[in-house]
Amino acid sequence: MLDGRTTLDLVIGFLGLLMIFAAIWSVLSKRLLSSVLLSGAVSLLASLVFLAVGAPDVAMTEAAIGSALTTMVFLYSLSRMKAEQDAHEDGGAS
Amino acid sequence: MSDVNIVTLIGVALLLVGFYGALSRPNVIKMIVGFAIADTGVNMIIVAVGYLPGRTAPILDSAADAAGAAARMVDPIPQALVLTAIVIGLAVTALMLSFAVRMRRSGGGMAIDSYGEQKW
Amino acid sequence: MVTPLAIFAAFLATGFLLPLADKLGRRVSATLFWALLAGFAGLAAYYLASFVAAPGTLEIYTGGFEPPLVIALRLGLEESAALAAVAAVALLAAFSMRKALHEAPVSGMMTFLMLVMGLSGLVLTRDLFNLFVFLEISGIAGYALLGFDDRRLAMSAAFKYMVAGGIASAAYLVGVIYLYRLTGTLNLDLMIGSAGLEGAAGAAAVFFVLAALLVELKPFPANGWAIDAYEAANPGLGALFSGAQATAMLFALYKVFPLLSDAHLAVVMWAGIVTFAFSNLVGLRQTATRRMFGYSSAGQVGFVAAALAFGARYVEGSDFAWLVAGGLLVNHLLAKTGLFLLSAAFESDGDGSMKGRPGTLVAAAAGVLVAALVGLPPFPAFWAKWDLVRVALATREYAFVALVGAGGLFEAWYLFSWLVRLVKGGADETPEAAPVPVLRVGADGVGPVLAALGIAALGGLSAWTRGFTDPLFWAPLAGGLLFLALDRLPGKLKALLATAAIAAFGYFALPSMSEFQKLFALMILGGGALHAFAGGYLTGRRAGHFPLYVMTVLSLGYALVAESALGFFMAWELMALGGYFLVLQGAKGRSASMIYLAFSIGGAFLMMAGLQLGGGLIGGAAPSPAALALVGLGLLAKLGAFGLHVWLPGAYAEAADDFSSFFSASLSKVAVFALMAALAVFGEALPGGELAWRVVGWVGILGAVLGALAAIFQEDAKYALAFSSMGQMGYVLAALAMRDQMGWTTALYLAATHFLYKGMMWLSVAGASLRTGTRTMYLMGGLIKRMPISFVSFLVGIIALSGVPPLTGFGGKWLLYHSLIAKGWYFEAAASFLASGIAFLYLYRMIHSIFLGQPKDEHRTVKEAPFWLVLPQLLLLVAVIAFSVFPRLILDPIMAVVGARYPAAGFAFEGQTLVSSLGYWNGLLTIVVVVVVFVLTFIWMVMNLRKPRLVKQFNIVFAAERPFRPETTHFAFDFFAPYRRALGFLVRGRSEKAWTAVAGLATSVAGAIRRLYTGNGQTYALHVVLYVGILYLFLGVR
Amino acid sequence: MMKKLLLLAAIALLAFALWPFVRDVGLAEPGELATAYLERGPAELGTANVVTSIVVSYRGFDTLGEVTVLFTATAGVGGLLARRKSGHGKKKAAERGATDASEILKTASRLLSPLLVLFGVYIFLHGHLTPGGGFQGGVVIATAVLIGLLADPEAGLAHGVMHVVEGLSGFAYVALGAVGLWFTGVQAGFLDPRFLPLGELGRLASAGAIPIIYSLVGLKVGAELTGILDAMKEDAE
Repeated sequence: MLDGRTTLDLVIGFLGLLMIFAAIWSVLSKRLLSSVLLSGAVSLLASLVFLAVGAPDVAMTEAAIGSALTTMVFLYSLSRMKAEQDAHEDGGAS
Repeated sequence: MSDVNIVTLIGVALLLVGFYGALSRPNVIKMIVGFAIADTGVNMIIVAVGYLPGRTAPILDSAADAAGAAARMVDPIPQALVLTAIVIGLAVTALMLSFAVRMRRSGGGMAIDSYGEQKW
Repeated sequence: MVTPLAIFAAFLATGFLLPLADKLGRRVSATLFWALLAGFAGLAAYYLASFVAAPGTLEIYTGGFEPPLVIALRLGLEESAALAAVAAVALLAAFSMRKALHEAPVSGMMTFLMLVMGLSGLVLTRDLFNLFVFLEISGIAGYALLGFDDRRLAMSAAFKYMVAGGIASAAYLVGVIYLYRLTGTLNLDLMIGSAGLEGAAGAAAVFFVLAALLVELKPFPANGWAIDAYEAANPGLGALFSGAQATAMLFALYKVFPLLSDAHLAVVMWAGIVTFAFSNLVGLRQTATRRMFGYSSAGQVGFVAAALAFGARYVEGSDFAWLVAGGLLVNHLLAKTGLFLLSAAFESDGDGSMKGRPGTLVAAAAGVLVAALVGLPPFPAFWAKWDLVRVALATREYAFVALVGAGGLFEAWYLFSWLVRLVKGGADETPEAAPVPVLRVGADGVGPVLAALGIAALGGLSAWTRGFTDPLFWAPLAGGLLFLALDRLPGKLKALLATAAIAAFGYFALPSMSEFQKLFALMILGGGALHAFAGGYLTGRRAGHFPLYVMTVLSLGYALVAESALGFFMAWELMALGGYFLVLQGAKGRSASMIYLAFSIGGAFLMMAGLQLGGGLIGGAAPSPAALALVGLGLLAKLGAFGLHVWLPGAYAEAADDFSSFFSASLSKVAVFALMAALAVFGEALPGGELAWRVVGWVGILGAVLGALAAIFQEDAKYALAFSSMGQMGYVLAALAMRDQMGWTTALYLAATHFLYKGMMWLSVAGASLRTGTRTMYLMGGLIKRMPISFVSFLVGIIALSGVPPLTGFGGKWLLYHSLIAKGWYFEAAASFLASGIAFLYLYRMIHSIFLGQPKDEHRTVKEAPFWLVLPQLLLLVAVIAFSVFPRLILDPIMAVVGARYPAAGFAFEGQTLVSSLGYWNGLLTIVVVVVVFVLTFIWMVMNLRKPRLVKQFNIVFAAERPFRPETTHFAFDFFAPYRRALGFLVRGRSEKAWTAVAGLATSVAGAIRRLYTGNGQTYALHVVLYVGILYLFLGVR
Repeated sequence: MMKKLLLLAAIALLAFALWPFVRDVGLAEPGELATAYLERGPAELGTANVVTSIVVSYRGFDTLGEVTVLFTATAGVGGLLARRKSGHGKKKAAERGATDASEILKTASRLLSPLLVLFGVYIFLHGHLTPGGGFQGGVVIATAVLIGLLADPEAGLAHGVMHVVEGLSGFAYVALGAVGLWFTGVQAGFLDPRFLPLGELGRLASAGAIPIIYSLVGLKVGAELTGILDAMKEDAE
């Protein structure tokens, strides 16, 4: 049962379950920040799966772009949104 | 079940969860997060097409082992395609977020349905 | 042959360097931008020219190897045509957006260039994943361009657009990767026909790619996001989306067709045609212009996709795709771009409020663009629709044809309403409202005029390639253009020129006419020339009247001599279009013209379907009752038969006085001609057989009775005459329905005489209303002294109409009753007798109110009608008298024509006497008897008069009336009040209510469907996903 | 409630549409196109990393398109968000009560940024030998810059330099493609890297112009992503 082929499936299956769980949690969570971070986690796990599948190029790209940059862009826009909100509350310049 | 591609399953699941998230939560950022997850799901499906257990990455160590390379390696084409897909996904997400910020700045709320003045 | 890769190299190099160039100065980057666009357009034109000269395809491989290893591009005739279209629209749009582009940061211009490059990539690439990349480039460039507009509207619209685009690209990616997995390649040409496509997975993979392309084509109901984008976008951008992007998307869809199974093609076909019909239906309720154009664009693009899929399913060879889908696409492309640019030039921000009215040239261009978009002749969409309906009927896709018709009708309604708002300004019915100032738009007007010229040229080209080279075919258009050029001349000169032009057309057309055609040519072309001359009765220029009038008359003339069904139908629709614009020019012509347009277009579509079913008007088509029924319905609508007459009173009355006369006297006769010709071609069997013809007979008789009854209660002279015409045509229809020698002789005789006397009555009323300045009868009165000739002509007219012995009417009544009784239609005979009686009532009322009685103070110094009106009346008068004295003058040609059709001789001439089985009639004898009796009684009266006292017009004491002021003595207001109380319920306008209910139903359904577009981006995304899922169910993949 | 129902129906329909793929398409040997790439890639182009050979030369047109996508997105994001330069003035970070970057972040960023940039350059220089290439290298450089931004938000980026780098590398990329077109004389070898010697497989200076092209892509992607981050950050805290 544990020849090379199925262990890979097991690993990928486990990572897959983790990813789906993180995705569902991210979708259902109330707080914005946690859903953004969880989507980053999904990308990170995805890059691990890509590594397991034998696609190192894709793994690097997914890790760098998917989890790092996308999350950063999300966080920046979240902060911009809050800044707009404050600007609106205190009758800001905009 | 032996022949079912586990990676495709994960990809499809992520795609469905991503779309569910994008279409159920009214918050604009939540929608974009949903789409980001869906994009990851699609990328997963693309790579899944080239998945074959027991095969190595399509990179040669030296000129010598180029001989039997095709038999030992994974299909490189989906990987090449997914590279482009990931970067395009980022570009689309970044543009969507900047639209979300501008919408927020123009006075709308966080929820999508506060931008419904264009109707019928 | 410059490699098309040069396009991409040039675009990218310039795009990447633009920010640096901008550092040097906005002028530098702007010139770079325009140079590149112009170069691209030049290159596209060069490709098109070289491929037209030497057809073939050029395969280009990137990367130095051969497919499937590398990405391949292809450049052929179709690709270069699409490129030329994209380049043309890009130039026009950029020109319209030039201010916005120059003020925005340089990234605006960069994004514009990338959008154009993305679209050209979509057209050229043969690799499916490369298609995805270009899809994304053009998509993102489109979203970014939308974002350069600071308004919140644009931001949320762009966001909704991106959401839908995101779903489409996800679907596309899934489809492409599985296509690769199943067929082993990404190159489209190698993928075609590969075994991998058969199974469920193959069909699903193709479906996902197809669904993505369909979503990008904005199908109904999943196009809420697209409509918002059109509304929010700068019109130049709107033109880019609806013109260039739609072309590239449609071309990409067309490229993928070989992969599609018939089930896929069916999905595309029905998705497209449903989009066309329902988008236009919802468009009915739109007042915001750009949102309306959005619906129209979505509909038109759906229509082209449906035509493409239809061609792929039913027609071999690609020429169908070229002629029909290509024609429709080019038509939509140019017309929609022109309309968007017009909206940019004339509207503040697209909510329908106009900044000003266009001048005549731009107004003409707007008219051309709207008429082209709706598919009226002679523009490309008209020919394309004709072929599409022919093949659709041949393959028994009746629902498809119905949707095509419905969509076209809805679109015509709201587009023409917009055109009227544009041309006549926002003012509603009140002509007195301050005339909206003419807005000099200068450079902004160039785009629409260019688009109009282009579309007219292409329309002419497609007509020429269909073999219409005979000059008579081009006469109406040439005449219209000639008089448009001469529009600056004074009205009277143009009247003479128009008379000459129509006479010339008659001179050339007459030799090739048969007896039957000659008879109608006399009525139509003769009437046309007469009323052209009468057109000079007004002072001043009468801008816009003569080009339309000449075009209408000449197209009627061509309708008589048309060889093929297509030629006849083209002339028929051109005449309807001309008529619409002429009625629109009337003072209160807005709503009347819209109703007339709706009935004309609806009737014309029925007729087109009938003609197609019957396989062509002339050319020995096999007799088919269904074809006759459809063509018949279309003709009844034009004839104003009872039930379909709702448009008639308004159209006849609200047009300019001289055109009203032509409309009623001559134009309605072409419907009689067409009905007779149709019977000759399609045989006489109607689906219901004899009973159906009896019903048609009753429709005619009912029209006569109720028409006359309605005429009694009219206060407006022109409405009275309009209802009277409807009544008289009812008789003609009943006579036609008899389908025997006696019936048809009556029909032709009644038609000919109606042309004569109704022309006189209309022109004399025109003279009277010109002099008195009003059309309301009770405000006129006592004009007999001031306008004697008009009185005489009106008198002769009513004697001829009523059937009183000496004049032609008597012969008409004689023929009618003889044929009715011989046919055995006794109730019809009784009803028509009643109708004649009622007719006499309104005739007396009209002559009494207008000419007899006491004139008002202000009409004391009224002069006789101008010479331009009097001469035609005198000519008609002479004709009526001539035909009364020598009936054989008119009856011989008629009986010759009818004899050819129905040899059994119910009527026959013995010398001057017409003998039938029931009796005889001698016109000359009747005249002699009447004159002798009149003279004798006159002499007797003179002898017995002892001292005749001349009673002054105002000495009403003699008639034992107490005189108050003159106006009060002239009893004319609500003349037949007692009859109204007795018979008023019959004419409470049930047909009007019925048809307004139908229109109300359409608008309420449109309102209900409109609720679908809630404005919430998430709901739109849900619609897209649901739409893709439901389409998948239709595919039936297990 | 109705919306929830419709949503579940839509997701179910989508799942039903995707089901044939999961059910029918199992695992399979790489097709004959894949084996063609695996055999001819190293031979004809001298690249060890076959994916890079596909991405840069065989399907180089895709990559060119992809770079354009990023370029357009940057222009779009810049146009949308950076417009606020002339906006209500840039408040100093302190006034907006933003927490100042912690000491650790400052020193770490001073240490890490250069290393990261070096690592990024290494990645896209060795694109044809080891996994990774232009995109990954560019992103690593962007993260290096990101860390710098996080540490000291006020350090205005040299916009001019970034634009020049982006513009020139893009232009050079297209120029190299065009050179491939005319130089090799092959029918239309746009983006064909073989105008430089292929060298020996596995060495740095091998695989013709692929390393140069991929480096240019790396520079361009790095500049663009930095541009996006900078535009996003613009006047955030």
